[in-house]
Amino acid sequence: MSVTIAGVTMKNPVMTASGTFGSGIEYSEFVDLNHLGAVVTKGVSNVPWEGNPVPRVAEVYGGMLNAIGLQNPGVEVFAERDLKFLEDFDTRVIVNVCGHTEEEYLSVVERLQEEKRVDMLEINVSCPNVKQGGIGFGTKPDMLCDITSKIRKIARQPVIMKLTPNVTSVAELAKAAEAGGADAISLINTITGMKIDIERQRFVLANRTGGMSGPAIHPIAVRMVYEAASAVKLPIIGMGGISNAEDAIEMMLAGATAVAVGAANFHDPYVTQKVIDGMTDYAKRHSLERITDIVGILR
Amino acid sequence: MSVTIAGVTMKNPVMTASGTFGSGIEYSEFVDLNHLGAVVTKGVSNVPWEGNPVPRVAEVYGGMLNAIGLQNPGVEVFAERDLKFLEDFDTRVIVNVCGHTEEEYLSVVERLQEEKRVDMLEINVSCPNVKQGGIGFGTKPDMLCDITSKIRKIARQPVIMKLTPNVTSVAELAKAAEAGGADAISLINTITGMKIDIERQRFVLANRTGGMSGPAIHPIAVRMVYEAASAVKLPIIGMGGISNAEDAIEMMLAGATAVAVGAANFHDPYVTQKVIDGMTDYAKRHSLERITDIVGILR
Amino acid sequence: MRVKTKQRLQVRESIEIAQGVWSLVLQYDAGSAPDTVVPGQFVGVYPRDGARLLPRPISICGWDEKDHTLRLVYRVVGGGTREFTTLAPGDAVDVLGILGNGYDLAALTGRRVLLLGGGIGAPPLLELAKRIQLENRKAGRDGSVTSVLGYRTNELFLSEEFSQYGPVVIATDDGTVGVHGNVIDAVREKNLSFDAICACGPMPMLRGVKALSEERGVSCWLSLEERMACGVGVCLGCVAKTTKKNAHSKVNNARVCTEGPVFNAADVEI
Amino acid sequence: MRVKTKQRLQVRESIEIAQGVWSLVLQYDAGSAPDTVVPGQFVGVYPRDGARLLPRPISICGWDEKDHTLRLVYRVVGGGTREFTTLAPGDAVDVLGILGNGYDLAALTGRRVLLLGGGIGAPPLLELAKRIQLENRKAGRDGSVTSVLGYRTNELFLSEEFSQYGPVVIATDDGTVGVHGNVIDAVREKNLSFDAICACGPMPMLRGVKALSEERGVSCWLSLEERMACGVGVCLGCVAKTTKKNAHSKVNNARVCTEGPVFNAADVEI
Ligand SMILES: Cc1cc2nc3c(=O)[nH]c(=O)nc-3n(C[C@H](O)[C@H](O)[C@H](O)COP(=O)(O)OP(=O)(O)OC[C@H]3O[C@@H](n4cnc5c(N)ncnc54)[C@H](O)[C@@H]3O)c2cc1C
Ligand SMILES: Cc1cc2nc3c(=O)[nH]c(=O)nc-3n(C[C@H](O)[C@H](O)[C@H](O)COP(=O)(O)OP(=O)(O)OC[C@H]3O[C@@H](n4cnc5c(N)ncnc54)[C@H](O)[C@@H]3O)c2cc1C
Ligand SMILES: Cc1cc2nc3c(=O)[nH]c(=O)nc-3n(C[C@H](O)[C@H](O)[C@H](O)COP(=O)(O)O)c2cc1C
Ligand SMILES: Cc1cc2nc3c(=O)[nH]c(=O)nc-3n(C[C@H](O)[C@H](O)[C@H](O)COP(=O)(O)O)c2cc1C
Ligand code: FES
Ligand code: FES
Repeated sequence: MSVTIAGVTMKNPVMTASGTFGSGIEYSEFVDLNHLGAVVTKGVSNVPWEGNPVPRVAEVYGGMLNAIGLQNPGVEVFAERDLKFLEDFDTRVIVNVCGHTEEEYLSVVERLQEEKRVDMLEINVSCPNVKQGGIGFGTKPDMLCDITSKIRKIARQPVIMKLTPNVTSVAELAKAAEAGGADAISLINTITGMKIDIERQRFVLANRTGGMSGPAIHPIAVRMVYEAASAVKLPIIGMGGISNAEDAIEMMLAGATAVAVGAANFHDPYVTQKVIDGMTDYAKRHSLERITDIVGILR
Repeated sequence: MSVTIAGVTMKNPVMTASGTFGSGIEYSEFVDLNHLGAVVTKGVSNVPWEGNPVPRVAEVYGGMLNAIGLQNPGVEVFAERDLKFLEDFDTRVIVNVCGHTEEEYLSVVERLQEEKRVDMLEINVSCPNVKQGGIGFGTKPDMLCDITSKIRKIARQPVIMKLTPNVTSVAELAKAAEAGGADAISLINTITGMKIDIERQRFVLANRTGGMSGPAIHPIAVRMVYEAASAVKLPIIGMGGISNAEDAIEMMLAGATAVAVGAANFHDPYVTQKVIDGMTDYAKRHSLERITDIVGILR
Repeated sequence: MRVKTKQRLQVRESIEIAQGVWSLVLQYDAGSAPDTVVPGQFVGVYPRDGARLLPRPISICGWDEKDHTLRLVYRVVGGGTREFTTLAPGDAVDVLGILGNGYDLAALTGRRVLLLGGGIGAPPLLELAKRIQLENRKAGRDGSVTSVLGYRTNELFLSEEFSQYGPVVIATDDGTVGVHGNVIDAVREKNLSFDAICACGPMPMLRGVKALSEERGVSCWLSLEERMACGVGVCLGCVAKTTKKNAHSKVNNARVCTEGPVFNAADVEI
Repeated sequence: MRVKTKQRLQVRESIEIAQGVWSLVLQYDAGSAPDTVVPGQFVGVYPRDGARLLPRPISICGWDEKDHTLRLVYRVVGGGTREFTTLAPGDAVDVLGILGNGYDLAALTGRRVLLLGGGIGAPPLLELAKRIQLENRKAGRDGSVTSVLGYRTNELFLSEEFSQYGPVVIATDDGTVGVHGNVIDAVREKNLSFDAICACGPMPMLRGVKALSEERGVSCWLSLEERMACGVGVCLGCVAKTTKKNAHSKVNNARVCTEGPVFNAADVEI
């Protein structure tokens, strides 16, 4: 079941989606982190971020909206506490990085260079919940290419650029990331949505809009992974609404080398283990030598 | 409950979404068409279209994908049979128009000028299932503006431009339609998605991708209606995942003057009537003088 | 009464009659029951789970005009049918029906009719067998029904019920019962004679049946399956390719849910 | 045994105890039951419908250590709670728990504790009343519990059960029973004396309670509510504003699901 992305080998293709698993501390009561392909940590910035006012989450049909606004304790505390916690586990650690400005992204990446526990970096240029930055980089090909190459220059770890689905052509952005020297891309981040409380006649989320995730977005995510995989040679980490092994296999057939499980953790804290088990079964049933034999075979 | 869009008054804000209600013939066994704000007919082209190979539909979590490919009998038969059928009903008739090229759009619009039963035209520049045209117009602001003004010039009926959600900024396209002289805009059309049969390892739809509709897309649709309403002064017809009165009210609070019910008809052929009844209740409960008092009050 | 409705019906019986094959009997209220049900027609059964919104097309396997009960026999293949197995007597289930065009009973009366049912294609033919016998008796004509049923294994669900209406020939994929092979192998091996064929089953079988009918020069009706959304003719999701331009579509497409699911084999390209 | 689990529990009892207010008793297996349950903690109850994926946070209203039964009392407000009303004894329901931090029993033992419950805020205080009495007896100290319960109307659900543990004062919005007004009006009108307050109810009430505690200079614990997704501290959806920088977040946010839902009133900005 092992897969290799940008030279980093993981036991299996199943990772956690950033922001839905903390740094693994809480869910380690439910699943053995040693069984996961990788733990992808919550977005971290150079200094602590407060995030958005509450309400920050809302349920929608077959999914949820979130507008956390990237609350995080900052890279210093993250490195001392969360990376330290992860030292005890035999899994890959992918650190998700956020920032308002180019400088902020670069300073986080720089700080993480000293940390041995970081196997890869995932750059969130696609968070829809931060006003000043983030999403801007993610929707403009030239800006995306530029920031990718700047990060690439200073990072010793492989760099994964995480793309937003809120664009006309995800293929174009995948190409921009590739041109900037990304080692891999991941997609999709959440799709911007809105919920209104019709009785009180106001927005459910304090932030008005939020990012939608969960099984409701899965078919859109599969399509985008397929489009991206058709456009670039980079390995792809597919996510969006994966809640069982079938969804994960679908992503891989569409072109993903690995997958990440997000909001499904909230529905079932054991889900990552179940996805791994189900994929192992599938590989047996279809007599696959390697699970990666199915990656992108539908073209 | 009446609303007026571009000078056309409807009994209530509830319409059918194009392609999900035929021309009303079939569902007239379930609902009284006289009760509907408007019947919006299936996309019609200048000549009969065959559409895509089957499978053309697939169920997805909380919704469905379709890749009908705009099969239709052509405007001649449509006018003689479908428009004739609608003559017996006291409801508004909005004809949805499709084409591969500018000329094809214009020839359908021209042919419909003679038809008294046509109250408004809805121009589908956003169908994701037709290879040669359609979607191109819908994603490029300048092309959208251009075709809008050309249709506007020859149409005596008000022209509604129907926008695609598969874009980075729906506001930009709404503005382009406004600049081209559209009388109203409608949104959203389906969101492109994909489903893969993991056991047979092939695409479920013959067309590979299909347009996603149903409650799963509702929060995305509400957000886009809100964005469009914030960008233009045009009246907006909101759709996408509406399956009850609450969903419809949400759309109006976000900025829609009227709403259309699509895939929900397949789950419940009586749904349009239920939406109308539920909205009437809401208007009473909130002591609204006119249902339109809530349009876009959340800004 | 309207012809088509979406109604909440009560479950009268739900039993597993072979591995993964269930018989479900649903009760209509006398007042809202359909006036006529033609064999070959189907209903759309709605799952309850909000993740699954489309009706599941299931053929009518039995219709009791007096009791107003509908019998469906289905195989568990995915989430919707799996959900149906949890239904218990007294539970409610939403049903869209009666849908589609069934078999042309008038054309079958007084003839030697061969019914070919492959696997889960058998259920609609059971009601057809019953009705052909009934029509023959009513008309005082001596047509006959011979049923050839194909199964994977020796779980011969419904075959005994077919034998009430005429001879039954069994074919099994694994050769455990009857002819080793498919229904067409069985027809050839048993050297059956007939004037008309009605068939329901997987597409490769239907292609073989169409070829057989052409070879023998007999009329042939096929029950087709296609992915559906609305079930009532509006979405154009479920089309079959027709040999001639279709009156409704003006192209070579007919709606399986409306013009079908039963087609004259000569009218469709399969 | 792990502290937190998602388990399928069996429904033992499900009854409507006031209009739209239900009491639900769930059975744990002896082997997988939680070791300790602190009043003020909660569980996440999962709807079954696939359209609703998030757990519904519901406070623990009763915990029977011997029988391993959990009692929840909830008001029907939306689709999830409406679905729960269809549960019948013997049905299975998925529960995430035990979640959050409860009341500080040690700090309440031997004191005159005032419990303030507004509407559907009362349920968690019932288990608290029981446990304070128990702790007082165990410790041989003579603290007391006075419960002030606010209701909309004369449907005084749970109030009799509270009276097992000490005096109960009722306030109703419509004045049909007890004090006409809210729980704070009742405290003033009855001139109650106390050393500590524990309160659960709507936000405006909690603000009033916090002010009351400051006025009287007594310690005060509040049970807060916030929209949740994970319930276990990972999503950061459910934060409350804290007066000081929080140790976990390094900003002025504490997770209601993890550091809460019970907070010392002095620690939160509400
Ligand atoms: C006219 C007609 C009559 C039928 N009669 C019977 C019958 O009597 N007994 C029986 O067991 N089956 C019958 N089928 C097939 C039956 O509809 C499918 O097995 C069933 O819909 C599967 O639903 P699911 O949720 O379990 O599977 P899933 O694969 O989870 O369903 C996903 C979607 O695909 C559709 N789908 C899946 N398989 C088929 C199929 N073979 N044909 C059409 N749609 C499909 C479902 O309706 C649903 O929309 C009939 C199909 C048609 C078109
Ligand atoms: C710690 C805690 C303890 C609670 N204890 C109880 C209790 O003992 N009894 C009781 O009746 N209610 C309690 N609530 C409120 C209860 O969680 C909601 O009433 C319930 O989630 C509503 O679900 P629904 O599907 O019926 O409503 P919907 O409005 O359809 O729910 C939609 C979404 O919003 C969430 N939501 C809605 N209302 C609330 C709310 N007030 N607080 C948090 N989330 C909400 C739901 O969980 C769901 O995710 C508690 C809430 C919290 C945070
Ligand atoms: C509560 C929440 C917080 C998230 N935080 C982050 C984040 O910090 N950085 C990031 O790149 N993506 C974040 N995401 C997006 C997810 O990593 C993932 O891309 C998205 O949710 C789609 O996957 P899913 O449908 O499986 O949840 C967050 C998602 C959720 C639901
Ligand atoms: C089967 C089907 C056919 C459709 N055909 C058309 C069409 O011909 N023209 C068009 O503009 N939109 C078409 N649509 C899009 C709908 O009108 C609507 O914009 C979309 O489905 C979102 O609404 P819903 O979620 O309520 O279905 C079609 C949708 C479906 C499901
Ligand atoms: S299923 Fe919609 S037309 Fe047949
Ligand atoms: S609900 Fe996720 S952190 Fe509290």
